[in-house]
Amino acid sequence: MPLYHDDDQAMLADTASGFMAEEGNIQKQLRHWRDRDCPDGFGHALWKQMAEMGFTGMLVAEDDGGLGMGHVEAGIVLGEIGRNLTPSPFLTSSVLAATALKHGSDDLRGRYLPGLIEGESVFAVAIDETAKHRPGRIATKAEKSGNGFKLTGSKSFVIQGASADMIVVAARTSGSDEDEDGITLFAVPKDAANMTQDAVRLVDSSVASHIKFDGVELDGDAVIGEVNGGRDILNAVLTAGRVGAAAEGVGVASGAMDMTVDYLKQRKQFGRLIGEFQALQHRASHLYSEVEIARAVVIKTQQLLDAGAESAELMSSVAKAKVAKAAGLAVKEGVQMHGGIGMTDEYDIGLYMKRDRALQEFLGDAYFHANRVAELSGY
Amino acid sequence: MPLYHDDDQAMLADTASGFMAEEGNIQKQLRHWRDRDCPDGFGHALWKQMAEMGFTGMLVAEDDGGLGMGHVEAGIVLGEIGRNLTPSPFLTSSVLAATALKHGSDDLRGRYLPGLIEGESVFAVAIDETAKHRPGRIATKAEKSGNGFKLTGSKSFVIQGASADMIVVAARTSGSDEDEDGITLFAVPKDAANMTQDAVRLVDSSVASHIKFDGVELDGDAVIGEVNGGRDILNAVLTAGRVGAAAEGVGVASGAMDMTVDYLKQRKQFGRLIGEFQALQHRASHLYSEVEIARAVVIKTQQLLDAGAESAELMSSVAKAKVAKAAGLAVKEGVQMHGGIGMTDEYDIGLYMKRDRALQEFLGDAYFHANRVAELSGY
Amino acid sequence: MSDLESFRAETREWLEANCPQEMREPVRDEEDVYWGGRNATFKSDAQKAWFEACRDKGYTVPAWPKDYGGAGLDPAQAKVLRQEMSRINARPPLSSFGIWMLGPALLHFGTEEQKKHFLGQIARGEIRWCQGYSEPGSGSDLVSLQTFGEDKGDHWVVNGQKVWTSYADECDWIFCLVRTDKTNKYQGITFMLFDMETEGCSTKPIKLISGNSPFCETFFDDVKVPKSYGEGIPAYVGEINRGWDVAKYLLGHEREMISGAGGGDRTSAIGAAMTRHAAKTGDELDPVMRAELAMFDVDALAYGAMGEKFLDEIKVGKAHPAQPNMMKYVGTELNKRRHELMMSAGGSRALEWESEQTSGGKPSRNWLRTKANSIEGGTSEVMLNVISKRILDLPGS
Amino acid sequence: MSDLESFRAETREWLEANCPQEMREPVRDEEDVYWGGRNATFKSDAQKAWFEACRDKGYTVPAWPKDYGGAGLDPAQAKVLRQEMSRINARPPLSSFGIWMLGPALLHFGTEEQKKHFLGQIARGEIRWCQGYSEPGSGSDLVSLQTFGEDKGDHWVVNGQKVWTSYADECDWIFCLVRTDKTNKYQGITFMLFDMETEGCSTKPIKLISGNSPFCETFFDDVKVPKSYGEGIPAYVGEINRGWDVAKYLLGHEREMISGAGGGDRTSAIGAAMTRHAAKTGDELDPVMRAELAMFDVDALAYGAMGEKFLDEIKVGKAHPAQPNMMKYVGTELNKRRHELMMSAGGSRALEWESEQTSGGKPSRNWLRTKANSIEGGTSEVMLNVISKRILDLPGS
Repeated sequence: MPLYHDDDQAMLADTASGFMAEEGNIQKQLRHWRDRDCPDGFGHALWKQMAEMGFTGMLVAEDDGGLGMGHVEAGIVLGEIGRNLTPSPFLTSSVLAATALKHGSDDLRGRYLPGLIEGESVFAVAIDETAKHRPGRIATKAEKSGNGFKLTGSKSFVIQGASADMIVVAARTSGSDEDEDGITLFAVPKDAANMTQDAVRLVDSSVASHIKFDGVELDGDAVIGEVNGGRDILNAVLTAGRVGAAAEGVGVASGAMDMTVDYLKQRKQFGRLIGEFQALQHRASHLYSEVEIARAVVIKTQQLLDAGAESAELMSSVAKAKVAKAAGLAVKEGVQMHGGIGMTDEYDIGLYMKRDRALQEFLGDAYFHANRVAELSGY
Repeated sequence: MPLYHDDDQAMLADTASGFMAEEGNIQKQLRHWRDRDCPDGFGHALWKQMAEMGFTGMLVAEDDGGLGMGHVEAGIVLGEIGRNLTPSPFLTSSVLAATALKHGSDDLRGRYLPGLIEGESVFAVAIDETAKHRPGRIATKAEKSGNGFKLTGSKSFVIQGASADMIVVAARTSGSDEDEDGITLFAVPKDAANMTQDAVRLVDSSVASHIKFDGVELDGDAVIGEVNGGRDILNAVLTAGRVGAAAEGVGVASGAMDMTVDYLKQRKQFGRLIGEFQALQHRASHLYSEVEIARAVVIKTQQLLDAGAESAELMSSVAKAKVAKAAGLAVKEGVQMHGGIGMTDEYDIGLYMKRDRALQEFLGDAYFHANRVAELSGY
Repeated sequence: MSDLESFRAETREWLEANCPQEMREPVRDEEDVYWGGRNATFKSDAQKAWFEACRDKGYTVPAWPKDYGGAGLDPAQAKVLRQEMSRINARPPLSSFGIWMLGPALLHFGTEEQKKHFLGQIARGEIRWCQGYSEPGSGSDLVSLQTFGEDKGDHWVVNGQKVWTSYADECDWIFCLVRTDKTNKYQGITFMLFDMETEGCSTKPIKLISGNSPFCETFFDDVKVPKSYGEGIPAYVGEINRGWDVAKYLLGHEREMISGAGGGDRTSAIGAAMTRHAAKTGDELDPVMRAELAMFDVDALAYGAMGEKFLDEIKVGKAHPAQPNMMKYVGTELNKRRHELMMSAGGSRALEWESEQTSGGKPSRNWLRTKANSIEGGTSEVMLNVISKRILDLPGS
Repeated sequence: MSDLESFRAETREWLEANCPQEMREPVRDEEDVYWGGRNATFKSDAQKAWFEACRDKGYTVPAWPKDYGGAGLDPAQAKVLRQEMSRINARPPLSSFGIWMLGPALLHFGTEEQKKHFLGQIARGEIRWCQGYSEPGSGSDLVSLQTFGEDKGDHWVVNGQKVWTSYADECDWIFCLVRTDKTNKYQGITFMLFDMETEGCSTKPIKLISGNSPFCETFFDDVKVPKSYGEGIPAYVGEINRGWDVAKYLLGHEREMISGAGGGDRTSAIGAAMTRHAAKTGDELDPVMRAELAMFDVDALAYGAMGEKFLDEIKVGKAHPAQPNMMKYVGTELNKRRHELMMSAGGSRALEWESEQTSGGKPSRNWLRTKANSIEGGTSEVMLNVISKRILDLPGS
């Protein structure tokens, strides 16, 4: 498949771009909810609108009422979310949780997917237990208890956990903390007893939870997939999430870069447009190159993932790492080239820097993924 | 002590700079010997002249007939050697071997130091056994044999080994390959039986040996220091050598940088001096900053070493790593900014690149030393 | 015992007696800094006691002459005092743009009466000053400033707008660059001093991406600035229309201060601390991040040596006059990189913006704050231009 | 079976029958490359057999029309042939600046007779061409070239000097930019074709830092170049005085070729191979180097995806016309970094300049060779300028 959008995808891109610029823009969404100190960090009305656009169920199979689209398509929406810094449950609900639910029973799918597709429900995913992403280590325990399980432990950095109607939780049903096997995924409803959330606002105004499970009783039908068979599903969730985060990151990078290049064409210093200064030109051109490459590796990885290629695993880490580097450069150059006003809350460039930072950390930063590239390459 | 040269040191710097520019310059030495395919890779006449200047025995104690100077002074000479790319046995003989011999018996010092001071002798030091610097692993064995020892094993990357009258060899007298203890240093004379050298020319036109010890019989008095007590001496030799190599590296960096900045002021393209292009100006200014910092950390480390400070160990790795980065940048920017002619053998900038490469590798590159900085810092 | 040794002994004794235990803790935030001024309040008795002890001893500005409120220490003594204060982690008794910026300008350009008048107030923490340099249209290109003072004989009428005036909303007086001759770009600026309570002065805080508002926009609407505050006390530093000389001198001084004195935190390695900190919270930093930290530590420790060398050389006039630009460039870029790495090492915990465990988002707010390092006081781009021109002598473009 | 599938089957069969086993090994050095030309000799029977089989089949230039010595394959078929050759590691049967550079220029600008005449010679490997572009005074600023052809009616008399003419000492003919009008900078250059054996042509190899001499200085001393080589065969491409159009077209083509086709080696990860190689010789790469290799592999694999995307887009006209400049910039910088890391991973062994175990210093000579990547065919600086102007639309300075 060629590495550009086909006609349908191009049409979707046009639609998504128009919709997000109109409805999901920084003024209407990010600043709006942030300045109101919104406990969700996003707007439910927009989520509903996204459902009407058909976005929320893109990755859900047609048999389950979704559109049965792939990661290229989801990436198109995520790119626009990134560019507009649109706060929404799309990545966690429609990509991560939706990927987990693909492996769920008819019952689970029937219970949760319609709400997602309608834009009524929000889902979160709880994996990490410390401040750095380390999915190889799952200590939260789910012990057999009657017909079901009892969940004990804690999770951190659960994006939108407090807003979620259901949280996908990776827990250990056998083995020790760092074992590959023995993981089971559970769909935990929001009102589960003995689950407490400590919601904290993050630098990008999103809200994440520290969750404590203090003997949370779950029915057996809360299990997604097989008991002890959760690692593969978790890996699929992680890969989908990383590729999705990378797609959003390219949007963030492009948005920051475009805003900066525009500024270079407007701002005068020493009697010249600052875009005339060759040192800035070269840095802008280098940045452009890095962002283009990030864009390329993301679409390549999306296609591999949609094709079920084995190399999608390696390339998802390449993509996440490359995007982290490119987007990190874009926001740093962006703020520096904006000069003093880049430091003010009034200008949007700083918001890109904040979002980039949170996105970098989500599901593994450039270091984590470069290390994973080495490991998967056998060194 | 302030971090600049005192009056005596400044005078030495003047002398060394004049002498090396006059006698040690690229035309007279490096190109001369290289183009004649000289098997030593350096000129003995210059070595004699360096002795007359008092350089060869700078680090040798006054009681042993030397000048009893410190690493700041040796670094001054090395800086000029670096700037002029002067091939000479100074670093290996007057710094590394001389540091080892400080720990030798009266007999050993009497046997070898006068030749060094006179510029008659050349010494080499044999530590590494594989292609990467890894002094923690010494597999070459010295077994008790009569009153002396029998040496078996091999060494690689022994600079000027084939020209050396004596080679300081680090061998294992007890324990296993990676043990900290159990190392002994030996002064092995050049004509030792059962020692064979395979001399190879390196990219910078210097000559290094792969040495095989096939049961080399040594008298007990060939031991430098105590049997099994060689690790501390070896560490002292390594630290002195690394700081010396860093000092030479700053010279290489400065030479390459100055040549490049001069070129920026002469070469015209698109009707302007290329030094007028802001992108090149900024890169040159960044390079200048890096080279200045490298210079600073080197003199700081030399002073710490001369003062016997414990932190000299850590700082020697900081210095070696920082110089590697700065000098690497200097030669890369140098060749690129020279454009096509920078690629020709006729211009000297490429010679700087070659020398830098060999010097980077000598006694540990930037990666090795950054890693060592982490280890010594406890992480 | 040499004079210096006995001075050290005395100093140690004096500090022991006068520096309260509470004042021997690192500054954690704005709360811990005493800025002085008309409306100043002390955050604790200890802060008050420590400030007053220093003020009375001349130790708010130890190297200034006694006549101007200082202690008249020579450079060697001043160094000893710094060392002894740093040994016990003593906090600065008074922080002030008057000390850092206006003071040096007055010491260099001021009249005797001006010095006595203004420096004394600064030393005693009576007047808090802010700096009026940048304007919305003139960032790096400072000299293009437009704020205009119309000459009305014995006074000027000033109109215009400044931006990035630090804490202007809390300050008493401003030292301010004002154009007084529109026909001469460089020699048409006057370095004026006036009270922020003068009619027509107003300020508006600027909210930064860090969420803090340390800077203001400052507006002058027909502000009447007299030309003199009394016999021998002109309302400007240096000469009328020659304020650019004062500004240039101060910019050099500022870069020197940022680059040299910065010290401490700015030159320190972070790898070990970050690794320990992560371990404490159950994390383990991956090998690639460890490598980045190691590479950073190399640069930080090397820059530390450069800082020492720079200070040593500047003391004896060996440093290139433009070297502060290099120090500022490298130091600020390094500091930005330091905080990027600290954020990475801190992981998701460091992202928290308001939580208690991060004391209200300190890691991320500090990280965002560092982004201004390479903009304020001359951008990195301007520093690189200066190095090119003044040190490398590259041709003008 | 579709047409393409049957073409693939045929091709596979043909290759099986015609590509000798010896020609299915990676090219190790110059010896393994066949350049053709009047004085060409084959290094082996296999090389000869393979070349002749391809020549006869039109596979030295498979996509050129049959009339010009090619096989007339369409893009899809050409891709299949490339894939099948790459599958068995088949070496290129003929390497030639005629194929890479002059051919595309003639195909675009040449007359029918010119094409038949020159392209056929190129396809059959009869004439080896070199390129006369750069001059000592005109590096990146190519259009400032000074070599002058004086109009003498039916011929020019050419005087001047070229530099960086690849293998000029081994080539038969040169395609050469010559100024034919001193009054018009851009529209005063002619793209001439002439025999290097013409009286007055001489060459001098340039020794490079790698120790090799793939380039020459080329001197023209009253070289007489006729304006025509027969009916419809002008001695220049395009029009007289409009050679700059041809040169620009070719530069674009060259960057595209460098950036896109480079493929293989240029986009590959190296960490695993370097680590294995080190282990084989008893070495172990330290953790910081491993991290650098990992960071490199991320960039290399991402660039590989970019290369694919670029080729896909260029095929359908979706790529920005200046995108080859970006590809060239990133690809060459990446390749330099690759060889820096390979040298580091190789350690002291990689420093050997003449030894057997390094096949005569291959690692270090290849490393040095890469330094020209970002200079030849447009420097990285020029590429960045072009991106600024043509893609980002930044104002001219």
